Amino acid sequence: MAVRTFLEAIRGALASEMRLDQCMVVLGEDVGVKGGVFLVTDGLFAEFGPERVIDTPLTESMIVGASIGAAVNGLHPVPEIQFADFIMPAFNQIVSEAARIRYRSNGTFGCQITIRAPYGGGVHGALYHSQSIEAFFTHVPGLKVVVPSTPYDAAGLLRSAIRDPDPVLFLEHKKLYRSVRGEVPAGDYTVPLGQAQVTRSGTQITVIAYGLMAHHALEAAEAVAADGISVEVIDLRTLRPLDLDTVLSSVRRTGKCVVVYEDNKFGGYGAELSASISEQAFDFLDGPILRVAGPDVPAVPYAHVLEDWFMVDPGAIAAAIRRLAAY
Amino acid sequence: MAVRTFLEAIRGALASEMRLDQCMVVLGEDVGVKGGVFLVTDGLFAEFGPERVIDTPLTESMIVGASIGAAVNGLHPVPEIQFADFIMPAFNQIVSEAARIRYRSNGTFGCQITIRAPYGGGVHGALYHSQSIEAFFTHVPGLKVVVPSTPYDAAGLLRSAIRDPDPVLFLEHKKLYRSVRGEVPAGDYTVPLGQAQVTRSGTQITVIAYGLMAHHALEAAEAVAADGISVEVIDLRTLRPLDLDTVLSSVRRTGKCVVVYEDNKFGGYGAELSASISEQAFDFLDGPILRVAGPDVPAVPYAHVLEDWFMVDPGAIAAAIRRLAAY
Amino acid sequence: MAEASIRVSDLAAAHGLRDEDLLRMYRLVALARAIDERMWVLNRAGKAAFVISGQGHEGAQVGIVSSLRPGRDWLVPYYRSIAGVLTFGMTPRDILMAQFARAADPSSGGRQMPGHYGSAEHNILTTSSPVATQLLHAVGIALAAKTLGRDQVALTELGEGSSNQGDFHEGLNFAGVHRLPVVFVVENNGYAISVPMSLQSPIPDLADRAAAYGFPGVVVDGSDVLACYRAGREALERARRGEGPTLIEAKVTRLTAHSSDDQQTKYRSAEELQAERERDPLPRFRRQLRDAGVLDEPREAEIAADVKAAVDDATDWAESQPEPDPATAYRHVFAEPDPAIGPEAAGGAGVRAATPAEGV
Amino acid sequence: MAEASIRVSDLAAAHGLRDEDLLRMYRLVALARAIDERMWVLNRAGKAAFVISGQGHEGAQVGIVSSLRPGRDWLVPYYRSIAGVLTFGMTPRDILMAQFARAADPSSGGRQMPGHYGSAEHNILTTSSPVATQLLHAVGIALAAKTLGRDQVALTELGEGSSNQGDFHEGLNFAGVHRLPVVFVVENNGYAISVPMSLQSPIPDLADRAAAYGFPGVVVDGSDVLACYRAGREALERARRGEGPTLIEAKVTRLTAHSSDDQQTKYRSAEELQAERERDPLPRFRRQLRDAGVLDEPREAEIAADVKAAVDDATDWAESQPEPDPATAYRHVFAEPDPAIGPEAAGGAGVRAATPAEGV
Ligand SMILES: Cc1ncc(C[n+]2csc(CCOP(=O)(O)OP(=O)(O)O)c2C)c(N)n1
Ligand SMILES: Cc1ncc(C[n+]2csc(CCOP(=O)(O)OP(=O)(O)O)c2C)c(N)n1
Ligand SMILES: [Mg+2]
Ligand SMILES: [Mg+2]
Repeated sequence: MAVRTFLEAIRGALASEMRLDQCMVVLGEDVGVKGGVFLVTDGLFAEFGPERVIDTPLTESMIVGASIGAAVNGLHPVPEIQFADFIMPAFNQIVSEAARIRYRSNGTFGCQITIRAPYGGGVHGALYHSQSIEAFFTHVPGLKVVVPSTPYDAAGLLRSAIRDPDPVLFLEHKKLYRSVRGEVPAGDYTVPLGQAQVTRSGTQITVIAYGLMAHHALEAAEAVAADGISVEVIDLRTLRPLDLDTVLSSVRRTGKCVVVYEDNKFGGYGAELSASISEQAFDFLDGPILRVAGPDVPAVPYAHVLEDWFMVDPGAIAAAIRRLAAY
Repeated sequence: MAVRTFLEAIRGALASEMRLDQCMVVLGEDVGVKGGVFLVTDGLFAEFGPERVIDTPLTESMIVGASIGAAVNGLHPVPEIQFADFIMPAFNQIVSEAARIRYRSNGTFGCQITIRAPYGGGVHGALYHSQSIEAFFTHVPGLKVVVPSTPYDAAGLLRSAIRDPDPVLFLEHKKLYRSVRGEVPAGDYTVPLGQAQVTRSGTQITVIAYGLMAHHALEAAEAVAADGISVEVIDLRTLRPLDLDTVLSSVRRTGKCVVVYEDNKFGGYGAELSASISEQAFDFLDGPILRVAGPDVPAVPYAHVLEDWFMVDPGAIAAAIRRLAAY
Repeated sequence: MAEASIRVSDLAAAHGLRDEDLLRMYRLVALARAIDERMWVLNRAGKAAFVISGQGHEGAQVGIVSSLRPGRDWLVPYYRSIAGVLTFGMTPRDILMAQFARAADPSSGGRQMPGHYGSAEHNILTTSSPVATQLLHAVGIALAAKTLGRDQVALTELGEGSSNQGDFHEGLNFAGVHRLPVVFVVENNGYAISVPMSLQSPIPDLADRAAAYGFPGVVVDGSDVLACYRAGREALERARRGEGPTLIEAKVTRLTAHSSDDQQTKYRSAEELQAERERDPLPRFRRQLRDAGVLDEPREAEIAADVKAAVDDATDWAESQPEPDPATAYRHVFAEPDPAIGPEAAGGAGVRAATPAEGV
Repeated sequence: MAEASIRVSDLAAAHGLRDEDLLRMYRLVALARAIDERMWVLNRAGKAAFVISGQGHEGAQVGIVSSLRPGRDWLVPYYRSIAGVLTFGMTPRDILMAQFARAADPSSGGRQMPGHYGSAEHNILTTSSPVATQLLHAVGIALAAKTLGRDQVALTELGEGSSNQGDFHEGLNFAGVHRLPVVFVVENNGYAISVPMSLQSPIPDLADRAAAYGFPGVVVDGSDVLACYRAGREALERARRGEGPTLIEAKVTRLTAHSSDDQQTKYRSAEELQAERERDPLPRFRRQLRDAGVLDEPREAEIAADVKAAVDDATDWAESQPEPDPATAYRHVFAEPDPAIGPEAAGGAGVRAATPAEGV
């Protein structure tokens, strides 16, 4: 197995999928000749040409809206939103249209599109190039939301997403693109949607995370292991549908739980996790479900000192674990 | 004090505020000659003329975007989104712009607008005329979100919202417009933003709700009182900033809590309530925080039988209360 | 009407049609009108909670959609497209089932408000309420057709008010860049609910906006069915020749209130409403066909009877159909496992979504 | 330069200006260029993580914005508007403070990426990243001016790629309906990052889109500062006369990569890049002023020295300024209580937001 960066794994899966599936097209701003602003789609244009790798005008609503129509008529579009922050102009098309076509037509129409969007902070991107956007979309019935954290999962989940008959939002943390490497099989493997993974076993506290935070959670778990605290870490991988079974069975064992997310705390995705756990595992809880999340200011400020202030880091997670362990 | 419908109270507050504040303008689709599709703005055009009551083209992004600019240059715009469901095209302007102008300019610019939007189901409006949209916006730092449930609060909160120097989303449940009446003082009173109200005192279980559900919660509380269950009901009135003090002090007394919302359950506003309570009142809890909320399908279907299936009713709330009481 | 099939009047010949084609178009206009009127009757009788009408728009829709090829092209309608969807294959029963929100309603199984038509069987895309979104879907359908090398055109309809939405600009621009086989039909009835054209647009003819996207814009009198037919045919042929999109603006009249929730006398004068009646496409088409010798009194009566029977049948049948079962309300949020493939289908691995046009 | 104030060359006279005005414009173009080049130097030196440039756009911005009245009109800029905001009152220190993300950066206090300028003091609206949103803010500013009877014009700048966004259509349409005092300036540099005009628009001149909204569209050569000056002045005067909006398309060149994160050689040939250098407004303006006898070598050297001193000063000063204090990062999510009014202010009752232009 070859060692690949997170970015290379995604690029490889896009390419292999396009080879398999003649109906798959990639479209978005700068995805063609330039290969995307992060070079995720680099090489696709050369291999598949301008009909299947489309440099679109700067119009997110069109990118998604046309993808919906194209999907209805037989293509499998994989639109890229250049930064997740810029998905907002397409909100109506995603929420009112893509997510509802199947339900509103009583199952007679579907919409097989996978919207890729780089998200997340810690990359000096400031207010509009750092956002976590999952909370807006995980609330929407009819959408699937995937957030991989390893190269292996990224490629495997992306294939599943592209093949899924329903709209999937596929979020790629920008900071992972080049900083994370891992083994990626050459073959056409998939990782199923909707399955969380226990990435570290432990007995005293469950830490639930995804994306960049899945790495921070592991680091924090290592840090507190020195203090004799045994932490189980769950990487959700798919946020919707949520694999609540894996979550609950862990929390029922450990009795304590920390939910980690990078997004603003209030109303973030972790709120749902916490609410679901307390609803369904209350009797097993030996302490409050803590949330470690971003502060409630509009996204990440630019200046280094402010960015550091904003970002959840392993230290903050470790502190919460220690606090909860002492509970 | 005169008895007014919910709708009349809002209309009255708009009119009285326009008389007081020469800078206030109302704009939106059909708000002028027609007086709005629900007649909330009826009469304003006749009194204040086309410069202050503006029938706009059918363009929600423009309605909000131009309101932002107009606010920066001295107007106090009160845009109407005809149905909350149709706020999605304006999502970018609300979330990326209105909510952030102050933060991103380090406090040197502000944006005094109040976006009114009729929301909610049970009115035979189907998928696109029934939605609850608060979860999308309560997650956004920089926005205030208000959901009144009585004529008195509606008028008082609307005045506070319009006078607030920051953007406020003011959600009016369509079903309350004509079905709820109450006393409304003639004078220029306000109800402050950010304060919940205990609308019923009780000792055993706290039920937290807002909008139409605040009424259903009271009904459910009455119903279970017959069984000797003493329920405290909190009407949040403002969802953001959340009056967590009132919530926590009640739950710390009762030890049990039911959170009610009409929106889809997964990732809805009540998830944050539940998460905040379990974080900050865990030691006081004698049972799981239950949520009674809409099913996770894309909004309310049209056929009566399906609509009834979707909507949370007092019976469902009472059932949850009984279940929790027996816990 | 078998004997009509061989008749070719001058009027028909001038359009490359047979009389039978003209009569079919006439029947569709009359049928759409009759269904529409029936919906209002049901509304007043308390049997239909909500009606949204196509009265005044039928001529434009029938005229333009007549050149769309069933089973091949796509129609992406809006809520006034009753005549359009009838022309493209939906039946009076289909329309009435949507009106009564019955389980077997092919548009949505009673899930959507009436007026939100769709039929996978007929390549009529499911309609939503937020306006103008569908325009981008039509563009995407056309993109797929081009990419997959399929001989298909997408035709979409929307109101003039809706054409002010950003999606209009983004969609026409992209279609223009790639010269996609798509036809945009703006049915301009002068109002967006109560807001008149003067407050909606600074220019009188929205067709002029096509110039901003490098393709032709055509204004056509929507009360003139055959003028609409010509405009539609030309636009569709252009698209099929690979020459790209056309924007058709059909000037129509809205003969009813915006919907059953609206009171249009509040914002339109009695004189205006009276004058608008003159622009009704139905009597005009009838006169035209009579003058051309295509329609005579017996034939007209025959069609009227036929239409009435169809509407009666549709009403009775739809009303008698069962309501949706609440137990099904959880279904179709996501694709359901295809029993032929097995339960993994829902998980997503290895599944290809069946799309209605896959056979084309 | 006091003595220049009385000189009026033919070139100046032809524009109703004095030589001093021309020299001020020249200095602004040169200053913007010098600041811009400094930012790239800082970037290469590892002192500036991100640079987004206005090189090639300066002539259009200085030319057009010169007729905007400080303290009265509004400028609604975008990320390439360095020359524009300098022309409208911001200083080199302001620009460099944004570049270094310092606490005293008037644009955002170091919260935003460099290039997101704003100044409440100068009626320069705070810039965000999502493109084209600001166009609607300019429309709203103009609406307020009209409603409040204020003699103000709003001028906004955006890229040609951004003009394909839906907000463009919605904004121009509304401005056209109400003939608002707003000027839209599309700076067309031929690329949206890597996407060339041929894939962005089916028509070559975006100014032609103004016709869709009933007001004039003007194409102007953005490398010709005085042509831009004339176009800007005319549009602003039109707006002040109550005749409504104008769309100006300035054909400019992007002399740098899109930003410091971009490698433009990947999508632009060496020949193309070489040819574009010919369209640099700075040497062209310099030649023009020399030919007109407005600029001589000593004066040019004086301005060059003056510009260099200003850029050095701004760089040193900004670099030496303190970084933002993380303790302030929670501030300004909402308005803060005005100590003069008391703490209830935050609650909202009875408070009026102070807006920058309230005194106008
Ligand atoms: C995005 C959005 N905003 C508002 C509405 C509410 N609405 C429904 S129809 C309509 C007017 C549409 O006018 P027009 O496009 O001219 O079509 P017409 O009804 O006149 O045929 C409005 C405002 C909507 N459906 N979608
Ligand atoms: C809504 C949105 N989508 C994407 C981006 C990322 N982006 C920043 S600048 C840019 C290209 C802009 O091109 P153009 O409008 O021509 O301006 P130019 O940079 O050429 O001056 C893109 C795609 C963005 N800022 N906002
Ligand atoms: Mg209309
Ligand atoms: Mg450009």
